[in-house]
Amino acid sequence: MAEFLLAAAGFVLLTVALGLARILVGPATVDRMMAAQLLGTGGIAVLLLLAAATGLSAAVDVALTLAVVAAFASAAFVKGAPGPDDPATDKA
Amino acid sequence: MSATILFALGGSALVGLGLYGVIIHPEPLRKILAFNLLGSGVFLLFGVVARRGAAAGLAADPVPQAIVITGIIVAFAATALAVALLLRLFEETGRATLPTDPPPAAGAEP
Amino acid sequence: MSLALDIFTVLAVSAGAFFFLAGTVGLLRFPDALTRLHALTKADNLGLGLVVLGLLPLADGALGALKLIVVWLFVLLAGATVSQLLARVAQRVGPSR
Amino acid sequence: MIIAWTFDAILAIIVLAVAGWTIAARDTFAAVIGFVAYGLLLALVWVRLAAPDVALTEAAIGGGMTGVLLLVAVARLRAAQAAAAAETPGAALRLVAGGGCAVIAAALAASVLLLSDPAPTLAPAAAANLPQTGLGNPITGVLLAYRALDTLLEKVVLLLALLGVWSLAPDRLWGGLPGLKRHARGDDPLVFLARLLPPVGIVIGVYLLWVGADDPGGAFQGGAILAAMWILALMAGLIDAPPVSRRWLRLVLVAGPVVFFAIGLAGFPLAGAFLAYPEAYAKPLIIIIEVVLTLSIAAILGLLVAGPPERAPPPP
Repeated sequence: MAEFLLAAAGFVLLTVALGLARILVGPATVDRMMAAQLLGTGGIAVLLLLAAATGLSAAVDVALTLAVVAAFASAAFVKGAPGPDDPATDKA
Repeated sequence: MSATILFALGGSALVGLGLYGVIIHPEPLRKILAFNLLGSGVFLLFGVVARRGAAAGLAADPVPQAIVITGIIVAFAATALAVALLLRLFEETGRATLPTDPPPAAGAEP
Repeated sequence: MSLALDIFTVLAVSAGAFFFLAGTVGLLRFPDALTRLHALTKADNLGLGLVVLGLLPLADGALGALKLIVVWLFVLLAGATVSQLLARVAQRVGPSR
Repeated sequence: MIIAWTFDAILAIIVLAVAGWTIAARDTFAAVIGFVAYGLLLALVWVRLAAPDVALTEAAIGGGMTGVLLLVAVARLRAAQAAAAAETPGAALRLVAGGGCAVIAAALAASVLLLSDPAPTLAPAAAANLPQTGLGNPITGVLLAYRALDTLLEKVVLLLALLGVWSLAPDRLWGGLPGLKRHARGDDPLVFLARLLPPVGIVIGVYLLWVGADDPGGAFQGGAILAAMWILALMAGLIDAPPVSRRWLRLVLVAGPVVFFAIGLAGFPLAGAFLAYPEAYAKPLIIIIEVVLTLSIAAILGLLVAGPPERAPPPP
């Protein structure tokens, strides 16, 4: 069972990492942030799977922290994203 | 090749990458970012050393791990100070880079 | 009994992993920001939800199981709100390609 | 074990790829988003290195707080970015720099691979003395008992950094309010998020502090999450930052280091050395220090992100 969970963790990690290609191509910053958001959720799933696979129950706490921090970072991104209230923006 | 060695190689590569970024990026903000990468590479090497020191029923040596926690906090404090300095520079001069050539006379910038 | 639970775990976790794959494919293939956002939320809700569901039989005690559910509920709430925020930014910046 | 190895290999490659992207990206905002993703991935690496305490710290501070600090800064510097990008050094210099950095990375890798075997370790000593402190988490033991002086001085460093940030304010704004005034708009999802997240976040922060005595967690991780929640409410405009000259604020900032220092001094008469705890009271004393430290850390980290005063202080 532990091997299956670890393999599933690897699979999820690999897929969401492929999604990171969106960070590379964009085109808008929103798309980049979406890839980071998907990575956050995927990272939480990976941590939960790791916790069950290796018996390291503290990984669940790390997942919990990651969930709070990911939402917090997204909020900061929205505040900093280019938009009409920003005079220096060149509209993409 | 064990997983610990894998992360040791990764940490070393991160130090190289971060150092490269610090050298070639003209923007101070990018330098700050690269410096954080460099630092995290060093922390990873500490983590590898800690993992190698697993003994006495502990999965890793707690002393390097505790030092890394202290290091992450101090790195954050340094980053905050650097960002504040940069923002102030931008406010004063309207630019976000440091002149590489002989510095222009104070206040001569448009 | 334990075999049935194991099979349940394997099925649920596999289904969750599939939704992560689907979310990623959608994020990469869909034509504009809002449809990509739609794909992303599927991974958030269903992917993580099914993984959590599959891990419940393995959780150590009721408290461990509760914690897993709390993580999922929290990601649901935060994810829904963040999607709103991202959609607004996408709208503000305008359709991108 | 081949599965575990494959997982670690995938993880290492992804981390390096994201790190490479943050260096290579042309747009600074995109690079900072890459850095936030990098912080999340690094937390996974720390879990794989059997360091959940460090993973918590990295997730909360490395990815979250540093990422937000940089996101805010890059948004304010956007006007200056184009001019700066024009000053990129030429290919020759980049090649020389790249070669030099590769040599340094290779030398580091070689020195880590050639480390003595078996590795020197303090783990047995840390484990053997842990019962005297009454703690169950050896990392908390190192931070607050064996190497308490480091932790105390680290708090002083944090305070000095905050003083440095504050002193960047122009004279007329000294003692004023950090950051720009923000107004909450009722229909803004950000306001909803800022009402939803903090209650949960505060519970998680206190939980991390509480379990820190016996399980991974502690004052730093808990304090960082509390600070993040404060910043979130600040960004949404739900609350305003206090003027930095407020006396109660100054008291919260120094309370942690002062209590730590006082208990350390009390170690001279009671246990014979600076920062030594009398054996029977070690755990309660450590917990008192941790609780006060958490408050101070949360205040210091939050104010570091908020930046120097930018609005004049209200008339006294």
